Amino acid sequence: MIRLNRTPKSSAAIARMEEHLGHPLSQCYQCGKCSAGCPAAYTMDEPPNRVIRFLQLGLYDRVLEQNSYWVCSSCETCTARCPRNVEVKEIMELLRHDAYRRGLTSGERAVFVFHKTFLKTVKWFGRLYEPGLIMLNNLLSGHFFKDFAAVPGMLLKGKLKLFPGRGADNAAVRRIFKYSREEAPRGEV
Amino acid sequence: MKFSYYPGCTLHSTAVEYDLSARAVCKTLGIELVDIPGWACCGATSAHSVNELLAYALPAHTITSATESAIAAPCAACYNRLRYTDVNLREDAHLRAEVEKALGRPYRAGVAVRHLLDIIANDVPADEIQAKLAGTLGGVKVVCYYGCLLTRPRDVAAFDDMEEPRAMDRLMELCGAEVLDWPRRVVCCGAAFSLSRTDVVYHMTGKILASALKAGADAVVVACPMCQSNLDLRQPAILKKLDLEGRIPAVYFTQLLGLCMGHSRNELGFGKIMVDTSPLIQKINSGRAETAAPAEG
Amino acid sequence: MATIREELQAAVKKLFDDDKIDYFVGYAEDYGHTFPAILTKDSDPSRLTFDRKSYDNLANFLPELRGSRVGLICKQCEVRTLNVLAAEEQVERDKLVVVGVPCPAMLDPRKLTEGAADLDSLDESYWQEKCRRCLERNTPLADVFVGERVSTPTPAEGWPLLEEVEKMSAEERLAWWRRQMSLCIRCYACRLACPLCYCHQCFVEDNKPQWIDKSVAPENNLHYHIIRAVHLAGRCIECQECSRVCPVGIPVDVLNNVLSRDFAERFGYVSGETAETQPALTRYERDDKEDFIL
Amino acid sequence: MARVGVFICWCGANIASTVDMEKVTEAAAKLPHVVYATNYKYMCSDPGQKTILDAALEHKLDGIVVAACSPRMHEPTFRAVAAEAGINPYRMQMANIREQCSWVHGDVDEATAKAVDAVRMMVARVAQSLALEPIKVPVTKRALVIGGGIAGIQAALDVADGGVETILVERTPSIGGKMAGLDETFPTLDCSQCILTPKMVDASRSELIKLYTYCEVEKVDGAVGNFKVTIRKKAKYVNTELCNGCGDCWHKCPYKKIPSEFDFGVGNRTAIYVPFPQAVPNIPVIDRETCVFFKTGKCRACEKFCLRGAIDFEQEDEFEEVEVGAIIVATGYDLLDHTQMGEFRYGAIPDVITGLQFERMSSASGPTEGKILRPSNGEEPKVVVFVHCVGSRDENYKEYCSKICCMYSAKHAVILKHRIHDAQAYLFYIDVRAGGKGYEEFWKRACVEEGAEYLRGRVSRVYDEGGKVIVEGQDTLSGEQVEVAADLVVLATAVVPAKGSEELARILGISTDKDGFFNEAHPKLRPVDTATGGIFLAGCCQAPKDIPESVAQGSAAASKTLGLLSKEDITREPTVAVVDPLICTGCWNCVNVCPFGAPEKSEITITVDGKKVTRAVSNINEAKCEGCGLCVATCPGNCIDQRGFSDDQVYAEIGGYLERVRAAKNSD
Amino acid sequence: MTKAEKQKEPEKAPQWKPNIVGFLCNWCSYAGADLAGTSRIPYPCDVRIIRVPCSGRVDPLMILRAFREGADGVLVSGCHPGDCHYIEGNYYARRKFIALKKLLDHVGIDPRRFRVSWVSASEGRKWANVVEAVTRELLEVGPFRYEEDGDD
Repeated sequence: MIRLNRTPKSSAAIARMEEHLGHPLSQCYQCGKCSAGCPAAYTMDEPPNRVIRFLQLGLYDRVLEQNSYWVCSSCETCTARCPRNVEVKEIMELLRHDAYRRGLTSGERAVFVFHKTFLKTVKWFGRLYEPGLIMLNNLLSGHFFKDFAAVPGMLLKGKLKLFPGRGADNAAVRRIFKYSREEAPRGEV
Repeated sequence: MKFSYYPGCTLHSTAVEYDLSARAVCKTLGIELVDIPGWACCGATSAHSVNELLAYALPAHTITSATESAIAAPCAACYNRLRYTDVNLREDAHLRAEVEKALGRPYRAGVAVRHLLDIIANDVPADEIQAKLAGTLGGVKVVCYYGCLLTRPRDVAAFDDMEEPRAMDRLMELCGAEVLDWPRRVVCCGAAFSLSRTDVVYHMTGKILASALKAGADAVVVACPMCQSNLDLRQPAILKKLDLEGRIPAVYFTQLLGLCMGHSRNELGFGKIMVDTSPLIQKINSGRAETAAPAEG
Repeated sequence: MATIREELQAAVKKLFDDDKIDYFVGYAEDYGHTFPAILTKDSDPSRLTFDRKSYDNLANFLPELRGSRVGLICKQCEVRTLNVLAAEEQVERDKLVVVGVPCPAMLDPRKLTEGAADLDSLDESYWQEKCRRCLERNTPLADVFVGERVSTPTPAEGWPLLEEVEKMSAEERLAWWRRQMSLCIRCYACRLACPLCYCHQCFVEDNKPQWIDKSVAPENNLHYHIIRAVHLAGRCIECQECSRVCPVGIPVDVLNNVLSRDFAERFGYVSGETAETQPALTRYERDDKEDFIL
Repeated sequence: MARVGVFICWCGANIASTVDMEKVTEAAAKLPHVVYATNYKYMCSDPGQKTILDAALEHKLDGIVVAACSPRMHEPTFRAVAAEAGINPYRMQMANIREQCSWVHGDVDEATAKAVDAVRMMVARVAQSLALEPIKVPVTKRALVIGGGIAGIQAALDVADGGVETILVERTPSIGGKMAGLDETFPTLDCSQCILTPKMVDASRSELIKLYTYCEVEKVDGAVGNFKVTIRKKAKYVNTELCNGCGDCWHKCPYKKIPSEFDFGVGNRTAIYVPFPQAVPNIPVIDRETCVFFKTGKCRACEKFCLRGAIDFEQEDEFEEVEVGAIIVATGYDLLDHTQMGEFRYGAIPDVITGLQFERMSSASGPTEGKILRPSNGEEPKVVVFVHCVGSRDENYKEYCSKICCMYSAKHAVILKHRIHDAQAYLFYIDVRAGGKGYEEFWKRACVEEGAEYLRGRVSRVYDEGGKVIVEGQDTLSGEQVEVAADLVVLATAVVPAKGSEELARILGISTDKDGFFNEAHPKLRPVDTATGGIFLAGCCQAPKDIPESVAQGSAAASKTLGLLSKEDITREPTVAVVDPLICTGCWNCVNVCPFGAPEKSEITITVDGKKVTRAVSNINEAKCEGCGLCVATCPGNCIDQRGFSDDQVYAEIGGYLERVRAAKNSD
Repeated sequence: MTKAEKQKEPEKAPQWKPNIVGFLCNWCSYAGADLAGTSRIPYPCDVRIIRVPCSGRVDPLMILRAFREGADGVLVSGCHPGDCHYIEGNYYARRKFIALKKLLDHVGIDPRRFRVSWVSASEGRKWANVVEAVTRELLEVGPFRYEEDGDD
């Protein structure tokens, strides 16, 4: 039972989200087209339109507890097809940003860890270093040998480099990371 | 034509054949590619997933570092991130100020971000491409897979139709392939979960592979290294899980284009594709022979 | 019976004396028979009587006397007839003085033997069939009531002859009716005796076109009787005068009873129940039940 | 003997490939009455028609049978040919040997035999067919509009605009109807009274419009072109000639607490009153039911204070008979009474109101001067729940969609936000049906810009607790039960036909649907007509409608009316019933069954046995008879016949066919 | 049996076909029968159609006349209840036919000889089915004769 009170949108998080999106969540009229085309909906706790519905009703925390936004693949099918131009993918990303900041994995620790690892490698090397990413990811996620079956073949075909490439403007990249995490109002990694 | 070239991280590692073939084709077509000094990762897919500012600042760094007035990006994910960044920074002064603080220098607005497919299909006249072709694809059957990020969303990546893009189809037809119609040209392969939720990749990529096999294609033509890696690297495991027979190589459109322009397979990095491409090559060759024979007789 | 006779004569005299009526329709006795009589102010009321041979449905005379003030002896049969005639605007109730009588049940002339002494004491086996089903013997509509009220026995159920015919197979029924109809001489006594056959011109006399052939072939006769039954559907009040007067003894009323019973079961319809009861075929319900329409 | 020509059409191969043309022609030629028979490839073509014309002249035909396609296809064509040949069109009959023969039967012998029979039947029919002339009825050039709401006003204005005198009957003391009580109107939010009152004034000023307010239609006789209408002019107890509408009377009336009908009980009125300040005419009436003088014989305050002496307690209802050629019915709607619904506590909670009550509150000229207040304590509500589909789309009450509620509820939510900025509206809906110009956009505005919270689902129950109205419902989109503690609940109750419309339907002889709305003649192609000629519909009396639709239908009905009244007389098919008065017994079976009221009770005086007798007999009003023949088949005395479908014709057809069968049977 | 008789036999017994009179209302059933034609839906050819304005126009006299003239069956068809062009003619007709049907059944005339159907203008298929059913039943019932021994 949801008790609706006078200001259902009192949640600051939702107000911030709406400001960020540039449109109120009530813009969504629940046609469900986003969910209909979502390739990842099958593995979501609630499909995208339901996520938005809960947000419309002010149930921000409940949404954060669900895995939907973590398994969103950001393919933008939803946003592209939305008849009311609701920024569905954007909503998912904003939820991820918040969850990431709060350290909420909602049962999707592997995804959480992957993002962390990915950004670490980028931060260190300025570019993505895939073997490093795979190893580090496996280390952090506890699946030590996952995907290593493919590695010998890839090495043979010259697809994996044993050492990270050079050439990126590392100083600039570190500056970006530092600023995004520590100072920017929209950052907070 | 001169472009700043932004290969992105993958073209320097898992998608090296894309890099090779892209450079070869551009050279033949007289498109000059200039490397961007100090380019960095665009942040896809994690940066935009978890940190908004990072997601804009990383591509902004690369755009600002470009020396030419336009950037050619062969990777759909990079292309998408770069365009997103450019569109949003131009529209949102506040965001731009934030990003510039992170960059420590002014953002260089006005650089056009283009995908390589867009450039080749839309900037180079068809008859010019035709003039450079030394052979055909011999009627080999292909499906063109654009993936999710190449054409979406409408107002960001606006070079082709969002639901039914045709740029790659046109190029492949020009090369003499039989381009098959199929329903999954813009469906996501799940690249973001390549390492974290492999089961999701199996599910999504599996649908694409099954559909391509059902259509009767000899190859899936792609324009994104992420897609290629999912379709190629994980194909044996996925098809085994789906209990499907056969193999279908995922090749870059630049590789097939290069092949017709007379570049060698080695030059184009065909050997670097995990799924065996020799049956495809064989079909192309026998197709060429068949079409050539009656003309001679 | 003697008392009712005197009361009746006195009442009629008073009605004429008070100038309430122009005509009085009742029964008179002559040569040991009882027959209908229409009296005027100048007639001698001493021949008026009412007994168990007062068979005729006197309402039969009402359409003829339309426009005049009429006094009328009413048994239950006439009461229902009056209601039907009123609904069809063939009588004007305010010009009618209903003289009620306690009906002792009419005797069936076919069951009477010559010279039966005491008519008053004859039991049920001598009654007309309709009287066994009588619902109320004391003229509910009466303006004037003569004689002493009688109790009404519990009405009998069922239609003995109809049920007997229905027990036959279809072929047997057709043969039975054909036999009956082969007797019909088209004298139209049934029509004449029927108080509800008041048309100026009967359909059977309509020769433009001649829907029903005039010759007395059994099928022509059957068609005449079927259509007559249709015209009486939901109107016939089961006085059985048609059968009583039939010179060749055809139980004409059976056809009417088929519909009376069916309409009661199907539509809950009782003809002549009130003066407002519209004829059954001039109304309908949206969900009238039937089981033969494709 | 008639002189009939039979013309058999091949219809190319359509008929000729299955029906043996020569055999049919040969058989036709042998039939009695037939003096000429021929066949031709396309009888409907110009040369085909010429064949008929030439033969008609050459053989002096007085009847024609065309054996061809269905009469539903070409009857008008061949009737015209007959007329051109100097033969009465009603002595032309078509034998249908295409749709009902060649196209459905494959065997040539069988199809040919059937075609011959069809020709036999039609020849027999033609021989019995009388020459008929179309019926002409003169037209009274005056219209009646029943109901003075927006639909009726629009219809009256448009008819008057066409130069035709119009009588506008309204049963309340003022025209204006429901629209006069509305606040702003969707989707443009223009003020209802601002757009309506000029029209009301126009109607009252028009020289061609006669306003009959506080009047009701009592009786309607006659038929299309010539209705006789009896109007009951209810006693106003005010001399309308003397009254100048100064208002002294109602200000002095001591009895001030009568719930106002116009305000749906939100406000009060006096016993002598005008329903609202902008009333047209601005003349008060005394409500006999609530006036103290009529109850106790004492008071007469109004009379004392009326300087013009206009109060007249002696007035009685008067009746006036008017003649009109057409009638427009625009009697509007009422709202379903929600106090019969248990889930809303049978109306026991004062803060549960209807949409129309909300309108009166929010109307600037209403009893609260535009303030939205809680009826229970007069405070501003901060949380307001609007409930869609109350009694609509509900098989326990009304199955249909009331159509206007989605939009007016959205409008209410917007108005609420405009009047009380910090108020929150919740709307329980099932679908939002916003199918009008600018409607979807307006709805989007309500929920996106004005912050109305839409909850998809029905309210299960409402109860009062601690000074709030608790609304229990379901949000089916989230799958969650929801509960709102509201200050005010506004019910969008079902739109139902105005009280008394069933009685009016009886008076007019028009039909209603299962919900009591008047039936249109055809749901798509004749949405403004009724099945009864000369009676048209406008507005909500036919089905729930919003203002633009009501106005459109009002104008449409006016145009139909003007079209009808522009003629000097009306031509009707002559295939009507006829009574033989000499044998009619006046049993009125025909009167009872006729759906159109065509048989009328009348009298004739004839001489029987040398005496003059006056008899009650039926007489068919040809202007009303639609030619169904129901009375003909119902009359037990065969006193009624139908022209063009006479007993003789049907008898001849039966005989024409079965004569052959009988002959065949007898030869066995 | 002589040889001549044997040869004559097949000729003398052509398959018997019922004679059916159909009264069709102009607005629904007649139009429905037309639709069966335009849709080319074949059906038995034994019904001869008489067009009447409404099923309410059909008098029981007409039905009995048809039987008297030698019809083996009579079919009346009108609009579905509620769809009558004349609003309610078919409702009255239904009551009339209920009465007639009851009487015909009672006097032993096979109920299959008198049929009523509701066929709308859009039911070409249904019209064909109705004719099919009525014809099939009458083939079972056989020719109609009142006469016991052929006298008239």
